[in-house]
Amino acid sequence: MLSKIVRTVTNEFMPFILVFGFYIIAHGHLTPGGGFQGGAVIVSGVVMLLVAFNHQEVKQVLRERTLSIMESTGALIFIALAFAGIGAAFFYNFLVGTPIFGRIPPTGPNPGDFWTGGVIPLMNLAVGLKVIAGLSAVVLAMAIFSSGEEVEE
Amino acid sequence: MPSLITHSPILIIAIPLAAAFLTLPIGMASRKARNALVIVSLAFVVFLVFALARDISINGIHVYTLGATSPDLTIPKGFMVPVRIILEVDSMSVLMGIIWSIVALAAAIFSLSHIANETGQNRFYTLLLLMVAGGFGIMFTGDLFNLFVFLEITSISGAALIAFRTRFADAQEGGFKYIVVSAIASLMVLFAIGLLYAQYNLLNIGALAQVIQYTTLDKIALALLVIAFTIKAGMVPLHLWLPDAYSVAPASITGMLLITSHACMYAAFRVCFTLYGGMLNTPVVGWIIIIFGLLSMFVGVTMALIQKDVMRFMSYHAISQLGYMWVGVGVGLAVLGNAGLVDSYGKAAMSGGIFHILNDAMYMPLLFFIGGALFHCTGTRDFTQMGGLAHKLKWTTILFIIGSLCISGIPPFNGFSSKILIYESVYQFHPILTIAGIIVSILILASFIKVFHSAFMGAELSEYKAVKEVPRSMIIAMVILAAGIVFITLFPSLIVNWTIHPASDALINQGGYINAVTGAIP
Amino acid sequence: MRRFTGLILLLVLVAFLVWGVQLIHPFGYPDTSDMDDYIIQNAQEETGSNNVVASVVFDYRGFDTLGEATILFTAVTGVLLVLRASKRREEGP
Amino acid sequence: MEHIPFNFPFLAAALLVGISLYIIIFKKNLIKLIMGVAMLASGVNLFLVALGYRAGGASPIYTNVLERPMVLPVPQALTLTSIVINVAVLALMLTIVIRIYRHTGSLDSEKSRKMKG
Repeated sequence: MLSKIVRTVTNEFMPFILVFGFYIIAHGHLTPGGGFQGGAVIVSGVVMLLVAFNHQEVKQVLRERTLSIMESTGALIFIALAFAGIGAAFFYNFLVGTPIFGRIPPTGPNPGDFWTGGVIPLMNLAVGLKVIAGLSAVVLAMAIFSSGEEVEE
Repeated sequence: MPSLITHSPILIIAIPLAAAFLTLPIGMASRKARNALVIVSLAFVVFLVFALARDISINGIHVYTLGATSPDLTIPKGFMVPVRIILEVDSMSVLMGIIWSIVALAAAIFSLSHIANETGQNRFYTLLLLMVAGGFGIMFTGDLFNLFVFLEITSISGAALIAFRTRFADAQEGGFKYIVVSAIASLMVLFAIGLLYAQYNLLNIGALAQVIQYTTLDKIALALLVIAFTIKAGMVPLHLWLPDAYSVAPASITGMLLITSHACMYAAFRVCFTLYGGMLNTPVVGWIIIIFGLLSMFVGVTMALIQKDVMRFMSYHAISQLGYMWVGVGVGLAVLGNAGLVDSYGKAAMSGGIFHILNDAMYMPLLFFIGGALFHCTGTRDFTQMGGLAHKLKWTTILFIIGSLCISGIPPFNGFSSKILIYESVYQFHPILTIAGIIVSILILASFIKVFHSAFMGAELSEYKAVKEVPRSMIIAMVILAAGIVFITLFPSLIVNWTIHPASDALINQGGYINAVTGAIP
Repeated sequence: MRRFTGLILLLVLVAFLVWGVQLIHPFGYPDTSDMDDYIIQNAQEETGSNNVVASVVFDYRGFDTLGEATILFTAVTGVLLVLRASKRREEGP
Repeated sequence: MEHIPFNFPFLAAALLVGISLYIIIFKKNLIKLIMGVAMLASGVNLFLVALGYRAGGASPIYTNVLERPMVLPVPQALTLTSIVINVAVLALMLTIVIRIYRHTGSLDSEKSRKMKG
C-alpha cells in the first residue's frame, strides 16, 4: 500500500481511464484503436490499482473466478458472432445493410458515422471484454502468487 | 447434411474452440457435464473428419473461404488474387486430421482418470481442447499467417500443459524450454512470412506457389521455414528440448505433443512440396533432410538405450521414428525434379514415409500412455525399479507387447508394412539408407526387450503388492489406439490405396493445390 | 572457446541479415500492392467500416483475430493453471 | 522523393534481431533470456510493419483524412496480431519462471540443471 497521495490520485484517475478505454473500444471502426488496444488501456488502470492498493483490497472487487467467467463470455460472444454469419460463410459480416450498425459510409474520406461497420463494433466490444478480464486475471494472479498466497483454482 | 459437409473444415476447428470456451463455466457447475462436453465434442469432430475425408476422396480438394458471401468464392469478383483467409483441405491434410482426431479423443479419455486426483482440471481440459483446435488449424489452413497463429496456439497450450504438474520442478523447466524454443521457431516463421509478403504481397500458399520466383530472398525464407518447422518437430541437431518436455508432461499430453510434432513436419512438407515444389529441381534440400533424418534415427535410438526413465526412453524412440519419416519423404523431395524417378521409386518412398506417420501416430501414443499407466500405478518413472508388473497389469502388458512389436517393425504388425515400403523404395535411391534403417530397427527391438524384461517380467516385488489394474478409462483409451493398430495390420493394402497414395499424390501434385484456389476466377 | 565460435557464428549471421535486407524493395516503395489496394478501395463498401485496418482485422482476416483472441485466452488459462494451488483446500467431502 | 540509404528501417530491424539473438545465446539469467525473446519479437514486428509503408502515405483510415495514397493496411493488421501473440507468450514465460524461482530459488539457467534454450 502506497502513500495517501498516490491512492487519492489513483481514485481520481480511474474514471477517466475507464472512459478513455471504453471510447477506444467503441470507436474502433472509425478511429485508430479497437478491442485489444482499449482493453489494454483499461487493464493499465487495474495495474495502477494493484500498485497503489495491495492485492487483498483489489481482490475484494475483482475475483479471479468472476474474471475467468467474464473472459469466457467475451470469447463466446466473439465466436457466436462469427458463427452467426455461417448462412453465407463463417465470419461473414451479416450485419452490413441491416438497421443495427448496418449503414454504409460514402466511399472516400468522410467525417465518420458511429452506426457503421456491421459486426466489427460488436466484435470489438467482445474482444475488449475478453482482454480486460483476461489481462486483469493475469496481473492479479501474478500479484497474489508473488506475495506468497495461493491462487484459487 | 450437404451443408454440414460444406462447412465441415471450419466446424472441425470451431467446435473444439467453442467447447473450450464453454468448459470453464460448465466445469464450475458440474464435473460430469464438463467431461461429457469434452468427450462428445471430440467424438463429433471425429465423425466430421471422417465425413470430410469421404467427401474429399470423391470430390477432390475442399476449399472454404472465410467471410465471403459463399464458401467456394476464393477470389473476389473481378479480381486476380485471394484476399480472404482460405482453408484448403486435400488428402494429405485430411489424413493428418484423421490421425489427430483419433489421438485427441483417446488422450481426452485417458486423461479422465489419469489426472483425476489433480487440481485445475477445468483449465486442463480447456487447454486440451484449444490444442486440438490449434492442431487442426495447422493441418487445414491454406494461409501462411494463419498457420503461424495456429502454431502459436498449439505451442502455448502445449507449454502450459507440460507445466501442469506444478509440484515438480522439472515439469516447469520442461515447459519453459518448450515455450522458449517454440517462440523462437514461430518468430522465424513470421520473419519468413514477412520476406515472402514483401515480394509478392500475398499470404495464401496456393497463390504464392503460382507466382514464386525462387529469388535469393525466397531461398532465405525457405531456409527459415524449414529450420523453424524442424526445430518444432524435434529433428536431431535441434532436438535437445524434446525429451525434457515430453517426459514431464502428463502422458495423455505427451501423446498429443507427438502429433503436433507430426503436424509441424506436415507443415515443412507443405512448404517444400506445395509452396516451392516447382522450383526445387536440385536434390540439395532433399539430401539435407535425408542426412538429418538418418542422424535422428541413430541419435534417438542410441540415446534411448542408456535411459532409465521410461518416458525419456519413449521420447528418444519418438525422435528416431521421426527420422524414418524424414528419410522416406526426403527421398521423394530429392528426386522431385525428375518425373521418371518420381514414378519409379520417389512416390513409393513418400508413401512409405506418410504411412509411417499414420502408424507412428497409433503406436507411439499407445506406448506413451503405457508409460503414463506405469507411472500412475507405481509412482515412479524409473523402470529399473519396477518389476513383475505383468502379474498385476494384464491389459497393460498385452498392449505393451503389441506396441513394442509394432515400433520395432516385426512382421505382421503395421510398423513392418510401412518400414518395408520405405526400405524397398529407398534402396533404389541409395542402399546405405536401407541398411541404416534395418540396423536401427534391431536396436529398437533390443531396447524394448530390455524394458519389458525389467518392468514386466520377474517375480512380484513386495512394494508393488497393492498395485491394481489401471482404471477403465485408461484401458479404453489404449484399446482405441490398439484397435487402430490391429485394423492397419489386417488391411494394409486397403489403407495404402485409400488414404496413403492419394496423400502422396496430393503432395506431389502442386498444380491441383494451386488450381483449387486460383481456378475459380469467374 | 565455445563462446568465441558462437560469437563468430552470430557475427556471420548478422552480416548475412544486413546483406539480406538490402535485397528487399526500397523502404516506402513496395513492389506490388494488389491485395492491399483492393482492400483499401473496397473496405468501406464491403464492411461498412471507415477504419481499413479494423476491417482487415475483423473481416478480411477475421479468422486470424479469432486465433489471436484464442491465444490470449490460452495464455490466461495457462497462467492461472501454472499458478494454481497444487493442493486442494481442506473441505468437506 | 529520395530513397532512404541502406534501407535503414529494415536494417534496424535486422540489427535488433541480431542483438536479441546474442542475448538469447549468451545470457544465463532466465529473465534476460525472456527479454531477448521479447526483443526478437519487437525486431520481427518492426520488420513487418515497415514492409507496409508507402512513401508519403496516410494512415488507412477514412475518417477525416486528406486525399492521399494510403499505406498498406494488411501488415498493420498482421503486426497487431503478432503483438498480442507475443504478449501472451511473454505472460506465460514469466509465469513459468516465477514457478521455477519458487522451486529452485535461482534464476540461473546453469544452476537449475542443464537448462539451455
